[in-house]
Amino acid sequence: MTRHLDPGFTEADEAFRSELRAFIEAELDPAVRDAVGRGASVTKAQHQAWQRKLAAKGWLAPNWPKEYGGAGWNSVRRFIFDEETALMDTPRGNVPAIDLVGPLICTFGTEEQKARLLPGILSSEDWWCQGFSEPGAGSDLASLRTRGLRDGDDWIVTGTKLWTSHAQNANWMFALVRTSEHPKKQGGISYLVFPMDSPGVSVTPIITLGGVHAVNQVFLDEVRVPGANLIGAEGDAWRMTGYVLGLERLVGAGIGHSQRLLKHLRDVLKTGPLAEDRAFRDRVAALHTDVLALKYTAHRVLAAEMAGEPAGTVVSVLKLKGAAVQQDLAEAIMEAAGPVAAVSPRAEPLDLPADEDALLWTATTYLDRRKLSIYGGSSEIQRNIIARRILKI
Amino acid sequence: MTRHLDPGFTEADEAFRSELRAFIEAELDPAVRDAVGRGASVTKAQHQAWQRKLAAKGWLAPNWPKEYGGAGWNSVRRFIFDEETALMDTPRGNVPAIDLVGPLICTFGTEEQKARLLPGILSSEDWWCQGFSEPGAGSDLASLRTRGLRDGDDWIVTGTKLWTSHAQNANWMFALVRTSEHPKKQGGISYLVFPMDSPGVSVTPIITLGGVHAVNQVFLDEVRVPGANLIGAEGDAWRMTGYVLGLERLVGAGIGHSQRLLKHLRDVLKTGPLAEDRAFRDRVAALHTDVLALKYTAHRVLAAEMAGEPAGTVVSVLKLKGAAVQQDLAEAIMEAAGPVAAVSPRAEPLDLPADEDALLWTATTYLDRRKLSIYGGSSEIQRNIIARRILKI
Amino acid sequence: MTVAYVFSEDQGMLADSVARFLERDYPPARRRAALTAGFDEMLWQGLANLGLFGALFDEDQGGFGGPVETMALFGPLGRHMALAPVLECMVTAGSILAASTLGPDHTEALTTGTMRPALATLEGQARDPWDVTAVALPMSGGMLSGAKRWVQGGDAATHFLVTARDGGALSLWLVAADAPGVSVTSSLRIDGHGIAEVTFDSSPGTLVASGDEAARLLSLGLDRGAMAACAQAVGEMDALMEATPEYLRGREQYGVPLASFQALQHRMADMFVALECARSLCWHGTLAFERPEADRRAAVAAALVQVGRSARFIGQQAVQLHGGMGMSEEMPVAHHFLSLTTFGLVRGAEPLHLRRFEAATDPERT
Amino acid sequence: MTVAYVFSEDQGMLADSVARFLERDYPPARRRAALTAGFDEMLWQGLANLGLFGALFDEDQGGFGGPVETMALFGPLGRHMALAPVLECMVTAGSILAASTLGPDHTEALTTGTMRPALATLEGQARDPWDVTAVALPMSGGMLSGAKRWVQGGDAATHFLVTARDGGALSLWLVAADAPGVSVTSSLRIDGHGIAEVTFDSSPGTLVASGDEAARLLSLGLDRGAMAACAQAVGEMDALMEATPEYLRGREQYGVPLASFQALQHRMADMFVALECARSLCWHGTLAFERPEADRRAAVAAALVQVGRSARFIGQQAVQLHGGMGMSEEMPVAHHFLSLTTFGLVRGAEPLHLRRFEAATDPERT
Repeated sequence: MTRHLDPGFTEADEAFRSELRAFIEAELDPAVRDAVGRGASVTKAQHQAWQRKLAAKGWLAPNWPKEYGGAGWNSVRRFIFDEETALMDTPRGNVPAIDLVGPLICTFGTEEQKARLLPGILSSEDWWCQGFSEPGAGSDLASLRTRGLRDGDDWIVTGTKLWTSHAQNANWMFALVRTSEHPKKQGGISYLVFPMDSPGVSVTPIITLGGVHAVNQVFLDEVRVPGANLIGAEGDAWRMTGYVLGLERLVGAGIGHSQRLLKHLRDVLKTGPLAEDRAFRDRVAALHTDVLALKYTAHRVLAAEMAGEPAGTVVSVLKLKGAAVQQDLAEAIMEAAGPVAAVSPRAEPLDLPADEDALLWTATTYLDRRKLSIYGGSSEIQRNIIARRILKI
Repeated sequence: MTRHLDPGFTEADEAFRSELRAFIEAELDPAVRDAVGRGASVTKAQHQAWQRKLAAKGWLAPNWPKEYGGAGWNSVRRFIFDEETALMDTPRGNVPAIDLVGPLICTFGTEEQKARLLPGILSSEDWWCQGFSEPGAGSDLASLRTRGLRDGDDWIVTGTKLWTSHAQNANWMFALVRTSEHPKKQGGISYLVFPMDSPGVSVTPIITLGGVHAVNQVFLDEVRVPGANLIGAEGDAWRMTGYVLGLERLVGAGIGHSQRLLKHLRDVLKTGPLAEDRAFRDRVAALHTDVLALKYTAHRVLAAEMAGEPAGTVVSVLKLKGAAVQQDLAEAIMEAAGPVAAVSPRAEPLDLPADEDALLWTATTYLDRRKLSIYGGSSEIQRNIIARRILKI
Repeated sequence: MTVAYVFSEDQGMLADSVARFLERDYPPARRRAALTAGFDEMLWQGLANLGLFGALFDEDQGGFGGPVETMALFGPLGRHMALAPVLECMVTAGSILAASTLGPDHTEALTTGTMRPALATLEGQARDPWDVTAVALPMSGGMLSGAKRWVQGGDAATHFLVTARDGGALSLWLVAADAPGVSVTSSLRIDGHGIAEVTFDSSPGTLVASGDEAARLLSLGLDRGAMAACAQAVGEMDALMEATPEYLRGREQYGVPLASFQALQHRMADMFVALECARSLCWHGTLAFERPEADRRAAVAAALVQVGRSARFIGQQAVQLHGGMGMSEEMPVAHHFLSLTTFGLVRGAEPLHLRRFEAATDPERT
Repeated sequence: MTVAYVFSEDQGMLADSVARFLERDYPPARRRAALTAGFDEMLWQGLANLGLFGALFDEDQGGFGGPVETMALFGPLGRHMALAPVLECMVTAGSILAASTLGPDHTEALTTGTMRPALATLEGQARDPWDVTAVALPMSGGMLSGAKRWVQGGDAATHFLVTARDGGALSLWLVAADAPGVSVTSSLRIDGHGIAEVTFDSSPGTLVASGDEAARLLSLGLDRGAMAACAQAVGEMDALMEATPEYLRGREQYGVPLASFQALQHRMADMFVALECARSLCWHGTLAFERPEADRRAAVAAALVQVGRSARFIGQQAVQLHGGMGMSEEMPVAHHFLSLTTFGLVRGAEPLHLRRFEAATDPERT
């Protein structure tokens, strides 16, 4: 036995890691892997193809119980899965379906909803988008304005959703909707799901920094949603969201993504003109220690969880530090790439040697990573949370 | 003419600079200069000796009008004086007397007060301390609690002053005292001056980081102050303070001090083991550009002032950036010094070579400079001021 | 002290005329269309018609301006993000040509905008424009062969100013873009400006300068271009420094304006400090063209360090403080962030400038 | 996954007993008196009486603990800033001696605290303890001559562990402090701990190890000492992370508690992030003593980088957030700031650790 396990990890954990790596190596289309690695776009069909491979293995839904077709993993397996899939450049698939609406339905849905909605996710036929953010309600979900009015058994939903990823490809949406007035702003919000071809739904693309079309604005104009499409209890969405985001609390750290970026940075350094630059190498080493600090902080949280202790404030540390580390890494990669990074990967191509061609997307990655400190609870919100706990006020 | 003037500066300005440098070179005791340069302590007697030399030249009081024995300089001359005296390691003398109470009396004092109080400052016989800060009132002078009650023509003053520099050596104090209740918290505050040997005055030393005794706590227990010792109008101290601190607005930037620290850093680098360390040299070069940014921002303010325009928000920029740059420089010097910096300059001496002996005070300087972002309007206060002006709220 | 660090009335009017033109005739929609199309002939002609190109050149070179006028003009060009190769063709390459002995032959064409030279100097993996090694070699009779990379503004260039080495000595050559053997592959930068790779195959060139004179001209052109880029970046930062507080005043979270959160206020204060420091060293570098070359090199390098840092910080924080909205291409903030990011990539990373600064700084006096 | 990153019940009790002892028998006033006096014999005896020194040594070396116990103990030692050379004599030098072939002869004296060896390795301008060049040379028959500098804990040492080079090979020697030709000049560090310069003039020494074995032992001792120092610094940061919010809750400005200012809240959040990152890599380094040496070296270097950064940031910000009060020697915050500043100076600056980290990191896998 020459390999040394990280503290807390068992031989069985590591065997799973090896199996997973071998599976990806064997099954994932190298062209797709390459595109993900460069930061280039991946089509819906490519996402679906990979999802079907995972589904066949029983690994598509890490957070679902086994009885509904999920992997039935504990936190450690889920952590390893997230880490290795990121490290090995697998496409992320239909995250809203797999990591959010799926677990929601598994936990809070009726039997009829489970039977009706889960199979389409597992077969990759259904593609979901998530209607959380709204214009004027960024990190502050409680100030949500999309309204659902009762009409017999149905709901009539009107409002606007912003930053909706996958909407251009999705056939289903699950949306946070204010279904009743409530003294507490978090109250009165419900989960409704509906097909994207429902009358009244329209999608406008939002092009983000670097020319990426990944998010959209979705207008809901008196969309009729049957009562059977209310997930969980009416007005209970706030609590349910807390539960389902809790399943994801280590994902925000992006451990695997940071390690992947670090590997990229070290590769660029090795072949580029900065290979012997002492100052830049110091910077790379410092970023490497940042990645380790992040990784072992996550391991501490995992170990505490497995011992039945609450993860607590450290989850916010992971989100905050995880965003900063990925952003710093992406910036260092772009700087190491040099002038080629300034060239648009979407314009007429220059005739570049292969090693430079591989760096064309580095600025796009840098620009894209800025969202990490904004989306999913901004860094300012994370600092508020940490301060509240430390200050006990 | 091969020397190139900085934009805006005239040949006459530069001639003054040369004269000043030659004067310091010729007149200042080299032992004192050396002590200031190392960051070691200077005695009151040494301060006085230098003050007397400056006074003989008519240069002791840069901010006083000529008719009262001041230098009568414009902002540019004052700037050059501050810059060169810092660069050449002159002792700072009795700053509260020369830069604060002197200008206050010159501007707001009665003829009797001018005749009675100014000569002692210029002769260096009188040594003043300044009673501004109090326990519980740091950057927030308006919440001052020291109270003066009328008793016939006199005031009876009770309270506690904190962080009072020079108090252990001073024979006079000028204090901010709340002399009447006022709806606005800044109102009702007056300037009273009194001898330190007045009954009811007692001084307790405060030892600060690194074992320095430069500040004190001063207890005022029913100190009787004659009415003739009220400077300016009763309740008008807030406005007067604004005026007198306005005279000093470029001093907070510490341009000369930053340049002096930079020179020290470059000297340490040159002879030390980091001389060929690319990363450390990059850091020194970056700090050098910081010093230039600070210096030319100050020149911009000076040029605007000379053109009759208000300096505005940039003064807060200078205070904020000036503190950070000096702190960063002091930190880099300490790190360049290495293990010798960890040795207390106050303990039994090790037998060190001269070049290392000169580095014994580098940690003390680093520790001491932390106060720059706290005293005289903390960096947080400066950010508040800047934000208010930018946001116009 | 005399007046300093302010634009004269004439310089202010010049800047205003450009700002007014771009506000009126260059709406965001038109700029967006140009973002994928490359060189915008109409915009170029509009700028030429304003007569502003003359302000980029010294009086003894047929112009009516110089470095300070260039600084005055590039503020509004940055603020409105005009997609035209004024910086690369008119300032960097233009100032080299105008200051050379060939200058008088070309000033008319330069100041009217009919001639657009681009500097072609980087080769292979090099990131330092002085690193001209082996590729382009003048053959007998002024024929050039070799490849030049990352030619900024090269897509729209009528001429190339090419660095070469003949044995040890640096030389500078003027080659027409339509000369035999010249092949241009054009593309766009992420900020929408043009870029090209150019190869020369026994292309005829005219010698502009060689040896010390070539080095003097190259240094001048690079420094003039660098300071124009700094002024442009300061203009972009000025725009962000206005847009961000305005956005925060107008948006609410938890029932109060975002502008009322102290943590965001302090971030903006730090942005303001970064901006003012950049402006100070932008002035310092711009005014250094009247000083000895070592002083000027130090001042330009210091400006590139400080403007680069400020650009990165202010760009990133403007996006952050705009929340999700800062990511959308609909918002000017996203475009300014792209431009400011490109500034760092095209001008070179901080260590390059730190080392130039160190080399140029007299070690005895700050 | 199995249990990890928590102290066992026994380890926790050990830490508690030290904390209780220091709280009861080591009031700030007594510490202040020792600040100028040097070695505190009574405190040393008190710690020895607790029997904690045995917890610093592995079981096969006559102790009952190891790296994790050391981490558990140095938390409270840091929090209460005990002025005793436990780290330098018992961990750094002690672990070398105990792991050597001479170990069995000395474990009794070490674990009872009657023997206090100090590592004497730095020479001349060197800052890297591996940089043992020429000064100390073993003469025939084990006689040493030369000078060693910055000997931490050297003021109170009963013995010195001296590095030397005989030709190319590194060797380690044990020399009694009262041996002939040994001359000790003692002083104090700014944090009150002792430091000395030691010269040897034909002083008789006992060979501890030479060649690879000497290198193995030196590496072990330095790494054990480094991790104890990290644990101590984390203990100090824990103290600051409690004191600072408490101070801000209790003080008012403009009529509201300082704790209500968002900018200060966010600063504390950043301090908390820095502290937790330091704690994570402190665990990582401490647990790495069970791994191959290259892994351990990388983990220790990473810990020194992160703890050094966090110590600087948290120390500076704790002083800043305490306003003027953080400057006063009356306040524990000022002393912790001194200790954390000394950490950086004694352990070496960040670049040194970054380069060791780089050298130890397998380039193929993170």
